[in-house]
Amino acid sequence: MWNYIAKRLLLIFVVIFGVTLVTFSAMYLAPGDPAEVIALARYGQDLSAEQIEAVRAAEGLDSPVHIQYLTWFEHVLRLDFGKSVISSDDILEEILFRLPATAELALASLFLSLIIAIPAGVLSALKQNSLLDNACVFTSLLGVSIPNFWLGLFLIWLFALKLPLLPSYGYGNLENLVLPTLTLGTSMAAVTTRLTRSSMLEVLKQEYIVAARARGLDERSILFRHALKNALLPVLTFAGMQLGYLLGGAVIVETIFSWPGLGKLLVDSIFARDFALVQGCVLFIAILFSLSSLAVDILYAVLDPRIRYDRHD
Amino acid sequence: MSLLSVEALNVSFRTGRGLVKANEGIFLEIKEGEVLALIGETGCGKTTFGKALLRLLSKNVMIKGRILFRGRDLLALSRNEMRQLRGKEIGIVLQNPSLALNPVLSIGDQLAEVYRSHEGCGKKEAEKKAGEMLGLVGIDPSRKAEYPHQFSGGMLQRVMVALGLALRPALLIADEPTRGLDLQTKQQIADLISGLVKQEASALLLITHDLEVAEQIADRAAVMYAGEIVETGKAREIFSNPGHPYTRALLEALPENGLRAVPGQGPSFVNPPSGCRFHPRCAFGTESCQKIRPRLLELEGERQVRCLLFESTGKPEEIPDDAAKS
Amino acid sequence: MTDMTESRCINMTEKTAEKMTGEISEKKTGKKAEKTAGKMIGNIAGIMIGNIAGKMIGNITRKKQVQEFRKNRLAVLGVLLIAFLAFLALFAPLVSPHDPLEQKLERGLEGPSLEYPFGTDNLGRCIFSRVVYGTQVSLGIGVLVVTATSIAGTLLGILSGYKGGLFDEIVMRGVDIVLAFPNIILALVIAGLLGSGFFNVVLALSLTQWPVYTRLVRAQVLSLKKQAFVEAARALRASNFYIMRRHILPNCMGSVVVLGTLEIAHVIIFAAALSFLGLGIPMPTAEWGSMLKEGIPYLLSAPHLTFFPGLMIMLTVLAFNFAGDGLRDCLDTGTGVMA
Amino acid sequence: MTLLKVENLKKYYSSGLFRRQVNRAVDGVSFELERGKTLGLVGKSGCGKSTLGRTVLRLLEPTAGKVFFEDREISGLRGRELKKLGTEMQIIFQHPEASLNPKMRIYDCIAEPLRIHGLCGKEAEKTRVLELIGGVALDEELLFRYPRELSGGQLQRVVIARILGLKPKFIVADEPTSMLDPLVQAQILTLLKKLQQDCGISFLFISHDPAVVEWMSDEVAVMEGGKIVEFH
Repeated sequence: MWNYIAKRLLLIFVVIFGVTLVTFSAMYLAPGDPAEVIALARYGQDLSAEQIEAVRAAEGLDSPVHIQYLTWFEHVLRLDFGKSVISSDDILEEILFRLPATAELALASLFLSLIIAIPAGVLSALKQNSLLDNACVFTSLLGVSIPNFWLGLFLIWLFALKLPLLPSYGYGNLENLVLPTLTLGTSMAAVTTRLTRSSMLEVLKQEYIVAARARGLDERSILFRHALKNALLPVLTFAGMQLGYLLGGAVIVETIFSWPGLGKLLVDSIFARDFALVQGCVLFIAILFSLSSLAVDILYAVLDPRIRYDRHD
Repeated sequence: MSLLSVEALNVSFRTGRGLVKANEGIFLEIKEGEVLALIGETGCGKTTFGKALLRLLSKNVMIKGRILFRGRDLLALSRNEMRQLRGKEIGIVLQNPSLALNPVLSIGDQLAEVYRSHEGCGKKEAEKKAGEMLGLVGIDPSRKAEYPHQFSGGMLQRVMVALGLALRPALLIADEPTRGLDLQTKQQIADLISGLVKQEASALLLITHDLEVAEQIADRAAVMYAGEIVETGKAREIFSNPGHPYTRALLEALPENGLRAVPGQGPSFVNPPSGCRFHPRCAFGTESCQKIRPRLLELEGERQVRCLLFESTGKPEEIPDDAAKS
Repeated sequence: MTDMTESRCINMTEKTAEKMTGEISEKKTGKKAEKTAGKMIGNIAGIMIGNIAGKMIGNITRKKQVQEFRKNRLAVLGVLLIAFLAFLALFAPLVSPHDPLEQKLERGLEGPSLEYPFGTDNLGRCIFSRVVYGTQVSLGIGVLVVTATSIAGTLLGILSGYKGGLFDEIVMRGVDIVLAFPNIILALVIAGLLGSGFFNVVLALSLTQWPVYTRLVRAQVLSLKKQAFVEAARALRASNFYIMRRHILPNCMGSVVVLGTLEIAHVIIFAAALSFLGLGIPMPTAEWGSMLKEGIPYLLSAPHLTFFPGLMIMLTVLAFNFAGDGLRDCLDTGTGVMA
Repeated sequence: MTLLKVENLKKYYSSGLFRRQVNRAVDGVSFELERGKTLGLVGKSGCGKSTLGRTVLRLLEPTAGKVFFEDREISGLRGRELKKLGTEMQIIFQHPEASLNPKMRIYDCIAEPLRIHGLCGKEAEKTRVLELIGGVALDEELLFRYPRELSGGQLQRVVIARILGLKPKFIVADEPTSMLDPLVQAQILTLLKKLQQDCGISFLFISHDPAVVEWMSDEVAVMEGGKIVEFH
């Protein structure tokens, strides 16, 4: 198991290296001269050539690209993501300050989606083609098709405006968490319900379920000890992946509810053309996402005995 | 009174292509402690018959007839009564062991579960019994924490036998226990099953297409073709001088008997051929064979053959010479 | 695309002719000369398009699969909805009563009426017309992105799955890197840096969505490669290119088509999301995402500004999800539920 | 005239961290095969008989040793000669269901070898295919079906018809009937024997069932642990 993890960590390093290359070069793909754009953002419209040159020197934009990259990368290795080009406060601090908000929203939404999706998926698979099943299939299809930003607006319109029960923005107490979690959680629940249902149907067709019935085991223990354990494996892996996506900040939902999470930070930094902050955010999210997918793989190996990583196959 | 007596059993499935008549008008008996081999090629309906006995077939099935087990008609039992009977009084070893075991549960747990569910004994005692059973089928009990994918085909088959015989049922149904195994493993599994069945004095219904295994361990044999029983009788006699032309063809097809081939293939179950279902491929077929559906004739030596040729002779060996065409 | 289409003809003897009447006769052109690499790529792409179209049409007319598809009522509803949307997109000028960009400030924020079926927005533009024209943009992006990514992704998937070795390693690391970002983030970064606009959105979404096909196709190719019929083809000493084209590709097409259909739905939501964040299609073009964004300030006073564009996104995505599910059932390709 | 001569053929698989564990699947095998004769190869599963079959055909590159086909060393062959070899040496697999492309109709499966090697024009192809399907006693009507609609025995016949299109001189039969029932097995084996008599094809017949190998072969080699331990 351990040399598998070592291999995976090495792989993650390669991927992160690739990610840094992509984000760094993306800056040069963007139209316009970075120094000028930064000077513009810092000193406003009427700026002189000297100011641009001063920014170029200060930000080290004059040295060749690869030198810039190496210095930046070297800093990153020392966990120094550098300073925000516009507000010049430390990027890593800014990111870590925003992380709890994103984590809160991510965990709440994931939890909500699982407590809706798993029972719904399992029940609709058990009672296939019944009214409940058709209702489940239809609503989950609807849920997958409704864009979560439109759902968010609808919930704001209903709960915040029409009958002002819940705040539509702001962060701090529990009230604020309800609408964003409802928006994110229900749309995730729709996808997870479909996955749980099809995974459950697949398992119920397997030979070992017939064999369990042939041994005279009662339906309840067949369901819980045999069917559920096999059916939930792919669902848990998927949930782990979804968590990875959410840690990247549910960008849109955070924007609608002006939720101070990583996603919103990234969008604002893009609009503000704050390249350093964009790079920092993207890099952090990529690291978070890679680590969480590694965690998901390890969890899968722990749960599913068939996957053994010590064998080099 | 026989342990199991099947009377006029009809099993058919409602499918997109019409009604698939998998078993038609089956009469079969198994006495206490007897080994009956049900022989037939792939797709002749023998697995359906095995699963029908324990009512394990899919929902789109229609079963008519009676299955008397120690006098009780299994088709009349409630779901719960049937559930208690499965595993306890009738055990089954399903066809492909690699698929019939839960991949994420250790074999020890799956075995102990049977004891906990039926005999309600505690966790510790169930595990003890599971260990014993594994030892009985030749698996080192210390491996009970391992998972199905860590065992070879032959070993998995032993686990299935352990599961089937765990509660010492009066009847064990073994569906193709030797399929896909190489010669040595096949021999070991055949000996294991017949040995254990004798030791536990339970009856065995061996469903197989493998004539050597059937000849080696069966007391009586029944041959099935296209959903019908075409011949039954004492195993030794059937193998030494077969009656029904299909049984003859099966034996002549073995390499030791010259590998003589009979053309054509098994008929469709949706609209089977008229009269005797084997007539299109039968060397002795006559016009009447195409029209009349032969019934199971009682012949000498407890032999039954479903073939018009034996109406006159009454003896299984003699085929009337005028009938032998080719 | 090269004019060569991949369809097969079986000249029939009279005796078997009547059996074939039920099936469309497909023409197979014989191919002798081996291809050069450049032409090869164009060739596979041509085949893919031909195959996708052939698959779609072939499926629709092939008896057995048609029955299954027709049985699945949701899927038929999906296909009808798609046809309706395509009609809207093609005949937008005829269908929409007003010019989507024409502003009548005095008629601003009017509710739905006979003259303005969906009412007007804050600048007095007819929302119904804008929604109809929005179909062109969304369907356009969806189809363009999926066509590009399915071809590129499938090609890479087949080559890396079949060839293996260093090429496979490089492609899979590329896939890992692209998938290291939650795909909305990468699309955001690219669209943000490249600036908004139709082709930037298509580029941004294409760059993030291709690995989905590569990973699916590569997994299938790895299992197909071990099958006896591929080894038999190698025993015939057929060229690798022939084996990939004739044996590997057709067996992946089914799942690629299903994935493609579901991905169109996915991409349409993505595109709308980008515009919603202000990084997608710029104002004043009629695009559902940006219409939603413009409607936010008037959420309470004029909810119809956000209701109708959102509804259209949902209907379009629903249509493709229905069709995708239907296709998956009748092709039973076992692609499972795509995220 | 010896059709095939194999000298000290080896096929090793190395695995493990530094390629240390070496699996000697085929460990120095030599034999000769006359034209129109059958060499049986029998052994327990895992003794390397399938690997040997594939290595002789060069579907798997041998680690060492030489294979002479009609006195021509075939390991060095490239391009055109290698392709021609494809028409002379062929293989039948154990699982008929997996031996045909599920997306191709039976007609195309049989016609494919003809098209790859350009053996006959458009018109001649149809008659050739009808001739081939007749040769394995299958109904013409099956030509328009897909492999999933046929039984194991029928599929194996299609595989045989497909190979016969190339008029091969040597066929490796890798447990062709182990998945089939007795009657169907008899049909296939008698068909193979008839083909040997009619077209003088030589077989390397692989099976774990000694009785079947005895009936099929002129000479039998018993294999164990990658080596031939006995000829009779």
